[in-house]
Amino acid sequence: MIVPLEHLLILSTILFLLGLTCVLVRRNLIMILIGVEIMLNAVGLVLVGASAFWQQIDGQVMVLFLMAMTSAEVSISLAMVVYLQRRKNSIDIRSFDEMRG
Amino acid sequence: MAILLTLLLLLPLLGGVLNACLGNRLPKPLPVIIANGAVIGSFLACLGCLPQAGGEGLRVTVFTWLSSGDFQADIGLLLDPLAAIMALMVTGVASLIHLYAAGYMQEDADQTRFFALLNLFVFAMLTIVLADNLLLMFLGWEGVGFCSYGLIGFWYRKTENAAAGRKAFIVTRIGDLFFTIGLLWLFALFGTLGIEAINGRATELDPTTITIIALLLLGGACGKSAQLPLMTWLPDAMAGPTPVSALIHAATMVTAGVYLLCRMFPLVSLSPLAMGAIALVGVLTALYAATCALAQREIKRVLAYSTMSQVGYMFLAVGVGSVSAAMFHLLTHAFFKALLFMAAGCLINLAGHENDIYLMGGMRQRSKTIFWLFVAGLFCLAGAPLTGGFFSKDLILAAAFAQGDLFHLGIYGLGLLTAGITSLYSFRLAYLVFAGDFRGEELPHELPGLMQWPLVPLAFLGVLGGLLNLPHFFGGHSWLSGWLSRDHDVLHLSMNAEYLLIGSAVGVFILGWLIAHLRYRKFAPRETGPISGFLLAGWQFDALFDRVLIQPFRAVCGFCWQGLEVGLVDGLIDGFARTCVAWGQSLRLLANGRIAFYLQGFAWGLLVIVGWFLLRAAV
Amino acid sequence: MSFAALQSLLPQLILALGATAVLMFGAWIPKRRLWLTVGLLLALSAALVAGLMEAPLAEVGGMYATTLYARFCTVVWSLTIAATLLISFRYADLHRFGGGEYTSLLLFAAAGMSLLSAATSLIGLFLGLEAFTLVLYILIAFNRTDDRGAEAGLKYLVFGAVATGFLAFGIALIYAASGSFHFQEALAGIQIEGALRPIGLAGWAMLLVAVGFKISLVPFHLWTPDVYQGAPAPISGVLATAAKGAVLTAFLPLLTMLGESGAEIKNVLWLLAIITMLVGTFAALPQTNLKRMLAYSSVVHMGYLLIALLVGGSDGGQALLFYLVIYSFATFGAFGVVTSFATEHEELQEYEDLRGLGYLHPRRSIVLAAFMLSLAGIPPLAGFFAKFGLFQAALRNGYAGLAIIGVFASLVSVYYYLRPIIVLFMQERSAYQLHPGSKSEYLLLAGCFVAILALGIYPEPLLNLVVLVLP
Amino acid sequence: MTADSSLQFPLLSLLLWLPILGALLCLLWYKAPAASRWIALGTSTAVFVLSLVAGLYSTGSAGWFLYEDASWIEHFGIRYTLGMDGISLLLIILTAFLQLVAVVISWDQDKFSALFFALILVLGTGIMGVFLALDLILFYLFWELMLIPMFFLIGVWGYKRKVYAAVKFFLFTLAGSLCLLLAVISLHLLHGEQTGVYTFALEALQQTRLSFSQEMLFYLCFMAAFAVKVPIFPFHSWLPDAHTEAPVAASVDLAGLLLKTGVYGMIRFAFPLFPHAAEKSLPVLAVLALIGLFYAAWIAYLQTDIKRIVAYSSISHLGFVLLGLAAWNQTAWEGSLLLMINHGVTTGALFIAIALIHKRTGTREIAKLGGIWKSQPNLAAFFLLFSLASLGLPGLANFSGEILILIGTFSSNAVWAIFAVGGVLFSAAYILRMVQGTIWGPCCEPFDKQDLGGREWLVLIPLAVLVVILGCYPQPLLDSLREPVSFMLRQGGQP
Repeated sequence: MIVPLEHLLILSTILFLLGLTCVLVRRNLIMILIGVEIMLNAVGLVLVGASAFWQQIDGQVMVLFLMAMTSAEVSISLAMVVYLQRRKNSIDIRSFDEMRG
Repeated sequence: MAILLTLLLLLPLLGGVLNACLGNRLPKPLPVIIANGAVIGSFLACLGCLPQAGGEGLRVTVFTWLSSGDFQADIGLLLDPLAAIMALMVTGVASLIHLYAAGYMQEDADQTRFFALLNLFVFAMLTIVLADNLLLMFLGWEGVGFCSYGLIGFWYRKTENAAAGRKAFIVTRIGDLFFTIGLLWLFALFGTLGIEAINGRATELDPTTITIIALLLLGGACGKSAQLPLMTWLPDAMAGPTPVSALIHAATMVTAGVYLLCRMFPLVSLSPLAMGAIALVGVLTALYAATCALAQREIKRVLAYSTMSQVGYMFLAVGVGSVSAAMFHLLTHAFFKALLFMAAGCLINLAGHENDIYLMGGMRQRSKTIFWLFVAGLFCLAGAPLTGGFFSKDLILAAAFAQGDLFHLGIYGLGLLTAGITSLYSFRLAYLVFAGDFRGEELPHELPGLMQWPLVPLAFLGVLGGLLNLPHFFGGHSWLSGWLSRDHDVLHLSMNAEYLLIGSAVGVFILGWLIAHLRYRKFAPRETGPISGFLLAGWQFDALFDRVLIQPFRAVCGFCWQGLEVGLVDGLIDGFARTCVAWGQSLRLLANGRIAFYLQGFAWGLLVIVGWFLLRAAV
Repeated sequence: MSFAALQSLLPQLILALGATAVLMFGAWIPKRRLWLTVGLLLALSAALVAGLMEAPLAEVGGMYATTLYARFCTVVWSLTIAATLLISFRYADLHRFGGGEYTSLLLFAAAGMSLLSAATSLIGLFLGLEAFTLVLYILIAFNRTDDRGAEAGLKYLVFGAVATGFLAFGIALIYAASGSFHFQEALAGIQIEGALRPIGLAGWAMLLVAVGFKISLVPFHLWTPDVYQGAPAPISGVLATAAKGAVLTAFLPLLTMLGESGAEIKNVLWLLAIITMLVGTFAALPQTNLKRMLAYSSVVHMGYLLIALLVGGSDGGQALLFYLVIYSFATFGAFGVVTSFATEHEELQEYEDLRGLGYLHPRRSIVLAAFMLSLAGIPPLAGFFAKFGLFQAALRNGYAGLAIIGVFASLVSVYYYLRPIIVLFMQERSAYQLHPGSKSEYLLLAGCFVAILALGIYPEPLLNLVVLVLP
Repeated sequence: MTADSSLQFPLLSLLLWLPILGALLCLLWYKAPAASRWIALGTSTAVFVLSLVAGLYSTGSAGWFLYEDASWIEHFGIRYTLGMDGISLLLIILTAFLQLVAVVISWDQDKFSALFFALILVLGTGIMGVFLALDLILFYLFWELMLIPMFFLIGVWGYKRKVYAAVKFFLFTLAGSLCLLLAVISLHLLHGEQTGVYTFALEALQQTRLSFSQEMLFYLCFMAAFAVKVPIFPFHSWLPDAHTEAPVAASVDLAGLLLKTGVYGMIRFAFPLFPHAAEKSLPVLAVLALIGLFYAAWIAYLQTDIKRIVAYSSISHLGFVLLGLAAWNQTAWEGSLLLMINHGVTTGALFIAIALIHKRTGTREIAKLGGIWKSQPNLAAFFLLFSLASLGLPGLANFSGEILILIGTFSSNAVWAIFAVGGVLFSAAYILRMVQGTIWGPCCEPFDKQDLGGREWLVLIPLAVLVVILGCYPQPLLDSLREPVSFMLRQGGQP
């Protein structure tokens, strides 16, 4: 393995934190979902890297599962975006705080 | 004989219970007949038992009342000479008073309750008299207290009456506390509460213990007998119907304290200190009550204070070691005081339900019979020579005098002074009631025969009561002392001393009469000075106790309730509950519905966990 | 995949394939009750198969176990879903749910949950968890006429997606640390002191965040009340019971395998347990909405269950399973009562609306009261023995501090469990007559009630079963 | 103790489960209120008869003359063990009797009567279970079983502040009970570690070896539960509220029975299990008892609600009972147990009389009451009788217990006894104030002029007779208590 695992991990952690920051900071639902995608991509990076580090196929299998799962999640999320847009004319998460306490 | 003795006790109980449970369902005169029958039956049973009572006495154990561990108390009766003479007096006087009450109460709608309580009272009183152990005696002791409570407040619609009953109950209960402690202590010492056993083994104790126990018993006796300082209830107790005053607050219950001390005399007499205390309490009460009687306006209150005073004499007698003198005075006093009360009841009736003596006067015109009966009673009370009261009081003073030391001479002196005051207030009463013309406006009420003729035997007994224990000096044989097997109570003073004593007694009697004659022969309504006001209010003892005891007590109660209970205990608990809810409310603010905020929760949680791991890794 | 493997996963296959079939045919035959019934039967048959049939393989594909434990969990989740379907008959009519979709989604959820509990590898765990989480995104927002449903769906979606990210990252890190997804080897990664151990621990931290979200531990719990309030009552029931239970049952073996080496993790769990119990309890106190209160109550109960997780081993496992089953009966029953009181426009969940209802609808109110008391742990209802077993296990294994805090929390909790009872029975009647309720609802409520009562008086059968699956 | 318990007729179980059966029947016919009250009456009568039948087995010796033991929850080591000795016999008879009284006095309860009677019956099972259980968890279950019915009885059928009172009652008692539960489990585990046998049986757990600090800790946990129920001084604050707000039947059960379970728990469980700790705690117990005795009496003196006066009087009387326990000798213990029974009867009777007065006048405020004797002499007479018994008039119920306690206490510690005697005075003060404000004084003109009706006579006469009998001839009860009490005292290992 050319790239040391540490570098990979640092990179993907940065990526993950970027995604997380996006989730925490943005108010637009679509941007939040994009943040989540970035987080998941960081995961994929770790998996592939670890797979290479351990000389194993399992990690790559997991990446495939992850991608499949992500696509399912994205489709549901986008359906939700459409639904919310239609109901409330807004996909700003700040407009959804009716229930509290 | 056992049956008879049991009946003696049970008949009044049966009568009382029967009247209490079914009285209201029975046709009209029947409850009265039951009540009277029960008491008279009891009297007859007492007469029947009398021959057996001498010497060791007659005893019956009905059943075991309480038995636990080492402790045992039986329903056990003992009719010894002391008990017999007392029982005879109680049933006899009670019978006459019941008869009188039948007339007195005949128009009262609630008479079954009255007679039920009266019968129960007789039962309780007989229990005190006949009990062979202190616990059973205590049962009677409290029983008379309750009946007294119920009867003082008999006309319950007026709040004062009920309050007077309550006062009587509670004040006497203060005395009972001492009695109870004494009782507990005696059991702890002897392992039994049998009166004879305790008396028999009293000498085993060390003097201090005896003194304390004797003082505790004195405390109990003071409560029931209205002696200083537990005397304030008795004048108020006059709120009850007159027969009640006659029976309970003159003849019987108030003498229970004297009886207790006589009962426990072998124990009590072992402590000179306690004996001195008893004598002192007695003579001070006698003096105190006599002075109060001087200023009273209500006829029954005069008699109430005089009762207190006479019972003080009895205590004095016990205190100077003469049981027979105490019992002698107890008997004569029972006769003449019952007579006085019942006659007073007649007078009140004749005055149109007016009991203020300032509004009487000239009552002789309204009924000659009552006049003579009442005056006979007053003569006994005042200690007119040759009446029963004279002999019994004289014996007590003589017994005090015979002790010879300075303390007892002082007591004798106070007793003599009291005798003078007694004479004074007796004749004040007589003059105010009978002299002159009627000052009130009410017309006389009808006086049924039943209210008059039971007084006659009492008058005879009172006047001739001296024969019971006529001293040798007068040619008698001190029969009562002999019957009580207390021959050593019979005094053998020198002739000079006897003359001196009798002379001074007669002297103070005449002096009192003279002063009364001068001052009260003509009615002059001007007794409103500060001293008479002070005496009228019983030396302001009620106000004093209210200040010193009742108000602080209420303050303590109030503090416990509002301060501790509501403020502290409930406050802490409710405060805890409120704090919990307040925490909940503030935690609730966290869930503010905002997704962004919730996501921050995630971030913080992550931070904490990762931080923790890093911390652990670093260490 | 061999036939034996398929046979071993038969219950899950029944659920998943059945779900697919219902989804497809449901589009053509729009008969709501038919599909609900079919789904019910499928779930029951899955439970039956899982309960009765020995699996030929002990582990399938290195991902899923077919141990008694896994089968037991499958039975429980299948039955929960069956119960959800049963209680939804009238509710689905009221809100005009698409019968086929609703049924199939629930069946998918069941399949996902049973896979999750059976997982022996992190991949299996991830797949099972995501399978039912995805389904729940839809189900929570299933009521299209309700703004709150949409809000709840959104909230769950956002948090679920983020949690998925954490979960995946955690799994990836653990994999990086150990080189394996299989539980046993994956855990070895953090057991050996070395350069890779911090990575493994970081993975665990991520994992805990994700789990914290799923079973709503404080401070990851904030979404819970909102989502429960907005979701359709039967779905809230699933969320509060099976969805959390599946996660817990999946983590139980994981933590047990962790053994001594996971001291750090246990420390964190210990802390989480305490704050979860306390914060949940206090936050539930001022609630005036039944569903929100139940949400906080579920938070508190997850705190209790964390104690069992911490205790671990057979003691902790038995206590956990026993507790979970009884808790599920009571909580699901409570949501069932809310379901049965639902009208076309709203669900009756504010205490204000419940006032005096006990006299209009005595049977359902009494049953609800029983569920509340069971949750509070008052004998003779089963909740008592659940707590008893839990605290006994905790005391036995040296977690006295947690047990005492748990006892304190359950004392305070009594107050908020009593409040619905007070409202129902001890206040002036303000409620109007509601729907008398359907037979299916009564059947389910009666079932839960009887279970709560019977297990409260004689819990021995369930205890024996638990001992059997968790030796 | 007896090996062939399986051969015996399960009288205790029948006694215990009959009310539950009755409750189920009541609920079954919930649409017909008349049916439920007849069922309740029938059940409680049967239970009362059964309790008397159980008395026939009594041998007067110390052991269990009726004993049942069956396996129950093996997994936790919990067994279904019941036993009856002289102490539990008396308490069971008292329970059955007061239950019967409670049913009859609630006869015209028409608000959800089926539920009401069912709850009363369940409560009966709980109370009797407490008096019979010999397995600690079984005991605990019955202990808690008393909670729910009482909570509902107060909360649903109570008066103004019923919810507050009900919740307070529930939380207070539960707080104590949870301490008990923790201690029971810990003790069980400790015993298991020592012997390898995991059990909750009382007799086995008595053999556990404990260090003194362990013993003290467990003892305090046990006492927490019992102290709340009794209630001992600082833990009493639930009682006045609960008593005042409860409907009459619940008040009767609360005062007459529930409070007794606390004392019973002490003598049956806390003292024998932890004798050394108990010995150390006796002075504290006595001081708390005395504080409660005076404190409650003083507060009672100022109350304006007559039901509240009686409620506080309960605390005061239970202080007496507790003092007897602290004195730790035969006479005092017998006195305590006797006073418990006496207090059950008198206070129950007082609550009934107050309820009847309340029904006629619509108020319980002293200021608004008065002169009841005029309009309802019979009712007033009963009220007076029960009040007198409550203030400890000799010859009526409470006195016999109190005097034995005093005698026993005096021989253990004279100072305690002397203080306690003082308490008697204050009970007279508040009781007489209550009597005065209620039956004497000017009339308050009740809107219902009716004196006692047939059913009310039926309830009050037996109570009155009992009050007198317990005062005059309590010896049979003392005989039944003698051997068990002396056995327990020996077991405690005290001087």
